[in-house]
Amino acid sequence: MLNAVLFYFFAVLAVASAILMVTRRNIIHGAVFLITTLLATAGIFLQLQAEFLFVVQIILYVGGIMVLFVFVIMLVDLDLSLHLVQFNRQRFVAGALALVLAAQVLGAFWVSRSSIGPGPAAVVAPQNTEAVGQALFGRYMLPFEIASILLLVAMIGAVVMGKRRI
Amino acid sequence: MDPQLLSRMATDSLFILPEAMLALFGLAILLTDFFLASNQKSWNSLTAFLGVAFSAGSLLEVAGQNRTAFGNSIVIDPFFVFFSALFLASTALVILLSVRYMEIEGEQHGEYYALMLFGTIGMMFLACGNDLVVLFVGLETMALAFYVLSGFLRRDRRSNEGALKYVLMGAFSSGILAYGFSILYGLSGSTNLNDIANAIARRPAHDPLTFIALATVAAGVFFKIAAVPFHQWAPDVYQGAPTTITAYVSVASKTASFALLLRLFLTVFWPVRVDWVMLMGVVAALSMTVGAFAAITQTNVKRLLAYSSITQVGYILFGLVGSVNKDGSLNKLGLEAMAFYLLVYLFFNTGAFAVVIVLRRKGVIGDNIDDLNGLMQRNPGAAVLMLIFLLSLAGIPPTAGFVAKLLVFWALIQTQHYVLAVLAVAYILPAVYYYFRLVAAMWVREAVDPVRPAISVAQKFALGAMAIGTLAAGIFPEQFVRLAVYSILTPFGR
Amino acid sequence: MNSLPYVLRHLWLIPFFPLATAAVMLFGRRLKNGVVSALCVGSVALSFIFSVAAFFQLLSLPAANRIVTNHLFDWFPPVPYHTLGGVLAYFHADWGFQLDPLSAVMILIVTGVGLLIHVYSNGYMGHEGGYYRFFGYMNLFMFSMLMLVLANNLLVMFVGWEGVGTCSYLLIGFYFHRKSAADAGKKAFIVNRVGDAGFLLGIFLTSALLGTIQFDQIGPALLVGDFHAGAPYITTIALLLFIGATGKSAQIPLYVWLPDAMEGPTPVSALIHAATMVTAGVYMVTRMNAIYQLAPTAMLVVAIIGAVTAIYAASMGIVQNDIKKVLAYSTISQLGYMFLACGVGAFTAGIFHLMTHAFFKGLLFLAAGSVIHALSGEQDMRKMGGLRRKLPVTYWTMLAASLAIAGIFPFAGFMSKDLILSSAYKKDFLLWAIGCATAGMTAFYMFRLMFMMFHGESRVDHEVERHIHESPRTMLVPLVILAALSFAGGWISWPEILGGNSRFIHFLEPVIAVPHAMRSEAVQGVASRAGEIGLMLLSQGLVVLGILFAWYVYIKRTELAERYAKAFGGFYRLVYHKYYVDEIYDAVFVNGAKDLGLALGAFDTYVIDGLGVNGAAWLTRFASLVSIWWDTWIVDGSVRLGSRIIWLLSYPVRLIQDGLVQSYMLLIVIGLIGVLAYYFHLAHSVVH
Amino acid sequence: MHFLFADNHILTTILFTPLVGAIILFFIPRERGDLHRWIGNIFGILGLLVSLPLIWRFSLQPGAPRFQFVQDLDWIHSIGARYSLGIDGLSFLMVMLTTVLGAISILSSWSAIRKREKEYYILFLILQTGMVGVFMSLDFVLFYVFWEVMLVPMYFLIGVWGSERRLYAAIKFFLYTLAGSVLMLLAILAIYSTAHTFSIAAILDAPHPLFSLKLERWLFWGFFFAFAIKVPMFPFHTWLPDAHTEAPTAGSVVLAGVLLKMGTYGFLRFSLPMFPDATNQFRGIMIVLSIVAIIYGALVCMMQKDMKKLIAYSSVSHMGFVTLGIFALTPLGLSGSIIQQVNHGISTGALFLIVGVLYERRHTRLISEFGGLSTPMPTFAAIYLIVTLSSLGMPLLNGFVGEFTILRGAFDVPVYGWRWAAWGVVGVILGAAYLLWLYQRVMFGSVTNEKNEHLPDLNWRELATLTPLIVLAFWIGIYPKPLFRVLEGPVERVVQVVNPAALAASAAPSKAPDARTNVAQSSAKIAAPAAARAEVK
Amino acid sequence: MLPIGNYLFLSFTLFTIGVIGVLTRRNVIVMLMSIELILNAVNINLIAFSRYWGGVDGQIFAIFVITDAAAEAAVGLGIILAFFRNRDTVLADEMDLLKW
Repeated sequence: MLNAVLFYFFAVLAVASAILMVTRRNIIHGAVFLITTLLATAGIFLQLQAEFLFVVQIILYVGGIMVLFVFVIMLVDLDLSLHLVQFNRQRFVAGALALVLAAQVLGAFWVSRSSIGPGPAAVVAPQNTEAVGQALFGRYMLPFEIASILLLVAMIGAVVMGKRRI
Repeated sequence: MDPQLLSRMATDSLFILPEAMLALFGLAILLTDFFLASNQKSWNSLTAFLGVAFSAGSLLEVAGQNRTAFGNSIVIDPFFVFFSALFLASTALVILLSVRYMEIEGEQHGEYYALMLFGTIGMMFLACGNDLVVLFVGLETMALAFYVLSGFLRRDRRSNEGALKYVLMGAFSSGILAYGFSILYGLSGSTNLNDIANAIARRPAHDPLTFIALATVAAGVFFKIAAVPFHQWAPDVYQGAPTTITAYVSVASKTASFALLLRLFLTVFWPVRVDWVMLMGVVAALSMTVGAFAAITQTNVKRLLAYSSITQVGYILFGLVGSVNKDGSLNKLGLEAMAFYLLVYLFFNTGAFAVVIVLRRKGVIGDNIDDLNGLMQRNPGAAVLMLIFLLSLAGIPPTAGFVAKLLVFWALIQTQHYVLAVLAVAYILPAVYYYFRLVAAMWVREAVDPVRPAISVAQKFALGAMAIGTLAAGIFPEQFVRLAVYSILTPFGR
Repeated sequence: MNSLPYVLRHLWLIPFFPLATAAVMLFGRRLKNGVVSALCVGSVALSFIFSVAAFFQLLSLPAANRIVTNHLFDWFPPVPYHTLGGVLAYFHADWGFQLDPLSAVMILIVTGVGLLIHVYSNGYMGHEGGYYRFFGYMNLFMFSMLMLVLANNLLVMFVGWEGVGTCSYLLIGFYFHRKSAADAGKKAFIVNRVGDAGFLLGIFLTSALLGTIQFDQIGPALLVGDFHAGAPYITTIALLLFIGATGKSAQIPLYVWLPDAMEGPTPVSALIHAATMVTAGVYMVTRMNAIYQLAPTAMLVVAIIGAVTAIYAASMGIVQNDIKKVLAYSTISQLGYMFLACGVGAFTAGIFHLMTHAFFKGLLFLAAGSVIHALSGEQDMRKMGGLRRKLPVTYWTMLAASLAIAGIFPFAGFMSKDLILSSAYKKDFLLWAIGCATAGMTAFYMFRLMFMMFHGESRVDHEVERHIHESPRTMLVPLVILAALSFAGGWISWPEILGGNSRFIHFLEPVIAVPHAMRSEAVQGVASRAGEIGLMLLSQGLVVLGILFAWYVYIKRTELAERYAKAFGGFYRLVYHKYYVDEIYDAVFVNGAKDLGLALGAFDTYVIDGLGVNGAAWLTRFASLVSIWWDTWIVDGSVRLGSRIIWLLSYPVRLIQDGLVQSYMLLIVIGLIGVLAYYFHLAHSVVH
Repeated sequence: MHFLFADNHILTTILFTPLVGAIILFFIPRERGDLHRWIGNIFGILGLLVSLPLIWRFSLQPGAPRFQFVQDLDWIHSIGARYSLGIDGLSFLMVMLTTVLGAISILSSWSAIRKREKEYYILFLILQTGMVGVFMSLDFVLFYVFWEVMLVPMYFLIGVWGSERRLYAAIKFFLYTLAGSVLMLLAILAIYSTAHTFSIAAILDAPHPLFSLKLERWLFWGFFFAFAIKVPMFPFHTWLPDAHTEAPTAGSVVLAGVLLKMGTYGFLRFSLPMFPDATNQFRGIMIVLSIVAIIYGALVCMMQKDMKKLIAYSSVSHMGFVTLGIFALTPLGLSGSIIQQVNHGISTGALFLIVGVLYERRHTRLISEFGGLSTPMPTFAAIYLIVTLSSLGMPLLNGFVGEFTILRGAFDVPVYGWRWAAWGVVGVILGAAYLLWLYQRVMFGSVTNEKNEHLPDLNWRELATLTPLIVLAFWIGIYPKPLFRVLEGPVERVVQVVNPAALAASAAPSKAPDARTNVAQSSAKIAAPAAARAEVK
Repeated sequence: MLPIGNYLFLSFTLFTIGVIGVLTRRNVIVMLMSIELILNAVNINLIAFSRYWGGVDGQIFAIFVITDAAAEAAVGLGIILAFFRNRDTVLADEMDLLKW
């Protein structure tokens, strides 16, 4: 019961702020609504008993990525883009098609809801954080290593692109 | 952390030695780069080349193995070795071509080479990954490296624009791909490809969830290999990026994405092969059509080659189409064709771009068809090589491209895709038409500026190597075919 | 075979000599005229000697086996095929020669007259350029003609057949700087080619039907196949071959080339267009008589064509003013006689007339040539007259020839012509009547010619008149010899009714394998002696009348000519313009072909190239960028359509690759939707 | 030396001699134009010389194997393609024709080509190798490789050394030919998927029928386009005038002399013996196309203003004769058509050389520019005359032998044959017309254009190029027996498969042949293999 | 937990919103943000499924996805900066130098 309430609360919050995010004229507002969405998602993670992810989500996204965004938004002068049309020429057809896509996929989920029943989820999730750590430094050590390269690349890239002259 | 796990890790880590080497040298470049004066930056290329060499050497160590490592998250098999070798070769070639080019561009930086090496790491993990996570991370590593590289000429507006388009679309498509991956995980509860394959095999026929996964994953992969209708980034990025990187993207990243595609579709989606063969066929046909028609009126060589490489993708995909018989059984020839095609594609496609690269000089970008005019007088060697590469792209004997196309057609015939076969051969004609516009410019037209392009030793070496490869694989393809067969059929021969 | 005397074993030598010299003449530019004439005349003389030898050695053989065949070497080796009878046969042809009375006579005529004319040409062409070329062609012609008559199968005969045609083309066009000459040559060749087409088909059908094309095997093959007279295939063969004959021997409808052929040097006209080549048709028909006699219909056609041609050509001869043109038409009409003879089955008579005609027509041309020579190239009779005294030898010899061609007793012409008429009479009265009429007209125009040239007062321009001179001896000797022959040449076959024994005819008998069916009244059917005589006198009377009329019109009352011309104005003009046949042919065939060619050429450029090929190319050629390529396309025609197509098709690509990243992404989404739709359709279709 | 000329190596020697020359030239600096000329010519002649031993070593014994001088090595094992060469009578003639014409045309370029000699001679020698290879190869893949390899140098010969619209002509030639050959490639693969071999010899020897009738039809058309375009047959001929006209003299010579023969060679080597039933079915269409080509080509010739274009269209007409002979399917027709191929190579080659002579002197090909050339150039006139006569089928010269045999062979075909022959004869007449007209317009008349007054006559080199052709013309015209002997075997083999009735001791008696019997025969011909097929499956 | 379907619905709704944002907003930064939204949707899927299967693989995967999102954001914004320097705009439909 509580589960349901939590879920629906966060879900509605997430969707609503997402919609606002893509519709706001002011980018800063958009960023803020994105943050809201992400926080709502984090809530859903919590509701799914993924505490570790809940934390990661908040720290990384809200704390990291969004800061980055705001920086950039500040760098590219705002007022210029404020009084412009925020949507491009193809907005209607694009929106329509996106909804078509949604209809397709959601419809698919609907028809196949039977084939993904309650599943074995009776088992209660293991001690989350510990299990995640185990996995991350056990089976998933290799991706972890690669991820370090990935971040290195991202760093170099950001530096190369961001600096005026290297 | 039980010690026995650790020891297993230790032994396993031998199998990622090639990647490790690259990482090592990549970091080395980043470090040494600080100590190099701006006119000595080209030494970085040497480091990078050494890195590739060492990686290749350690790759030989693991060659011939056929096992999994890191808890079944990567497989060390001929397929991996084969493709890694391709990536390394391509990287080496591009490094050789880059030195002088970046010199002229005035963008001679350590980061450039480091990123290439890191990108290569991502590709190699794409080739060996047997786990969604590994594949995803590897793919992103490669992608990010390429985003940056394609935008490396920061002062060039085209380069910026290409890079921005690339990164936006790339991120978008990888989002779609990731969504597909998440569904795959949802279907199986595991990120291991084999488990997923079994899970999918157990799904009811024509299961919508599987289809959603299939569609989204396919969309992501098609984007990476630039197949119609997911191709549109390619011409713009190819034209904008530094030509060396254009060559790199069009060969290395494409080959890597094909490796990913093969892994996924030959393991995970193999149970539903009859459902995707048609899809592949249509996409391939579309790629050929759009590529061919669009290429005809291009005046920019890089853009033309971009469209032509879209056409090439069509041919390669036809190989995949030709590897599934009407009754759903595997037709080995199709896979051979694909592997061989990818192998020789490295030679002639890089080669074609290489000639454009050597035409670059101060003040002249050299990527207009008119810049080729009279090349036969100005630099016969380059003209002849370009001829060889273009013939190979068009599939005229005695070049590698002919054998490759021959195998593809043959596979199609064997699997009774007659219409597709006719289509495939029909599109040779427009191909010849637009390739020979370049040939005509080089051989027949008179030069507008009689400047003879200077070619550095490294570039000469690279060009020569690719030409020899193209001809050798065209006249005596036996060994190449054997190699392709061995490396693709060992894991997927069934 | 070795028992045979030398010449009969080496018949190939006879044509060989002229060929050799002709070959030499290829490089004759450096040779002196003396050497050239020595070589060429010498070679012809040699082959004449050999022919004489061959002739007598043939005579020495018993009449039964007077057929000698030499086999030189294979030409077409055997290749299997099925005859129309379905029998497996082998088509082959070898370089083989056959000497029998017929060919013996022919080679004598060819080499003999040829020799004389060569000698004559020495003088005539003396001051012409390209001397070596002329004699080279002449010898080549001798070679071809001898091949034609000596051939032992249709194919080798065809070699000669084409060869003479080519040589006549070359010799007519000898004055190649005159356009008219060149045109005439071409016309001759192509009209001949039309005939040859028939001949070729005839050969095909012969071999397809009989399984052989060898003369000495055709007869047996006919017996084996026991074809009844009038078998359709036989008739077809006969007619096809006859088409060839009409071409070569200038019969209706293919006679048009001969008058123009007079453009050539006069000796050529004498040799080729009077004495020898044009008679090839007659020879061929006679050679194939075995077939013809099995085809009554064909025979009738031959006879009618011959008769009609005879009178038709004669009528045109009357009104011509150019000497050579007159002679040309008379040649045509005489050839008509010969075919008439063959047509009525009197092949031997045909050959006989062929021989005598060779004499007097050759002579006529040569004499005319010497006149033209004397008048430095003047050919128009209206600019002549009263030359009798200035050119006595020419006059007398030409007179003899005219009497001969008119057929006055006892000239050679009489013998042969009378033989023809009598056999025609036996066959069909109408044919005979036409023959007689023709004889009268012949007499008329011949003597019109004589009178206008030699009698009356001179109408020659004065500066020409000053240096009129009798021709050199080299030209006169042949004239004299030929005159003698035209006078006495016919006596070798003095008709029986006049107490002779037509030796010549009997000599030729064995060649004419008359099947029993028709033997009865072929040649010597017996009409009443009185009747024969009567006919003879009748024709003689007509001839004399003709001569007198000519005398009356052109000597006695010269103004009459114009008056008649006016009186029959329309008809006169019609005849004078040769019934406008040339114009008709031009309009119908020549221009027709040209226009068609033009039309097809256009079709090529615009339809096939334009739509079929470049259209396809255009489809793949999207944007209509302005470039040199594009110009070439424009040049290639039907652009408007093409550019439209391209513009339309280039649109989509521009549309999708518009450079806007979001529209690219939109396409990605569309693709995704498409794929999903495809799959859900798949699933859906399976579910239901 | 002996090794090179051993029976199983000589073909390889012939094949690669020109290529060796090309490679040598490759290493000579481009400035040394004269050196390139010399070496190019030396290897051109050498290519001819090494091929001469075939003439006396080629065995005509009845017992001789179908293909001689066979060399068979492993090439692409995993595909099953082999490097196997060998020649029978047919390819023997073609190879000789190629080497002769190759040498001659290289010699003819001596003074005609004065720019970029290096590329020119290299490309020409490569082209030479390609052409020889097509006629020699006994493996489908090898055959196809040579078939296409040849296109590229030809493209350049036209495109670089051609005249005004050369680029257009070159690409048109390339695309046209390619369009046909790619379909052939599919057909080849389809053959493999049934016969499981690429070996031409094996498929030829395989018991007929090897393919189902349906498949045969497809294969027939697959090959047809490749060959019909090369020949070229009627609707596919429009590339020819452009290519011929724009190409340099030597290029036109080999185009007309050799490249066109590949189409007809293909028909004889593949279409007829491998797909006999399909051939019999579509024979009618083929014949009609041939006849149309004959008449059409001749008529178009009439109105040409450009000498080369005229000769090009005359090739269309002459090749029409060849295809007519081929699809007459009678021994006479086939052997005639093969001989006519050789003849066409000789005569048309010579004609192009002659135009080249004029072009070198006046740099124009317009007929109207000339006239009365007999006066300044008598030797030229004589030779040109002989060539013209040989081309229009004058007896004693080669043209006649071919055309006569073809028409004679066509005539044998029951019911329809005589009509075909009649049309062919019409073509002969027209041929005479346009060729003589050309000759007259160029050579006769008085010299109107003062530029022509002092044209030099043929020099020794031009004579050297033309004389051999004329000698050959006379030889074939007078004593073609050796050719027939050489062809006996191949022709009989082909006819044996495609039209056995033609060799039967006695055909169905059709003294008054009518359509019904013929239909009956043909239907029987179709039915029998069908039955055979039944038990094959 | 609730039936998995709910999470799928939610995640794809977010996904769709993200797609709409990417396709329609002219500002590239917003496009980038929308892409983040898409990746976020993916994460919801992964977490939900990992809860559904009772393992942590999904969560691990999600961690990597987040990492990747961060990396992409960094690089993307860097490139946007470079672009902005040269072109003085961040509007997607004003970058059409490269087309056709």
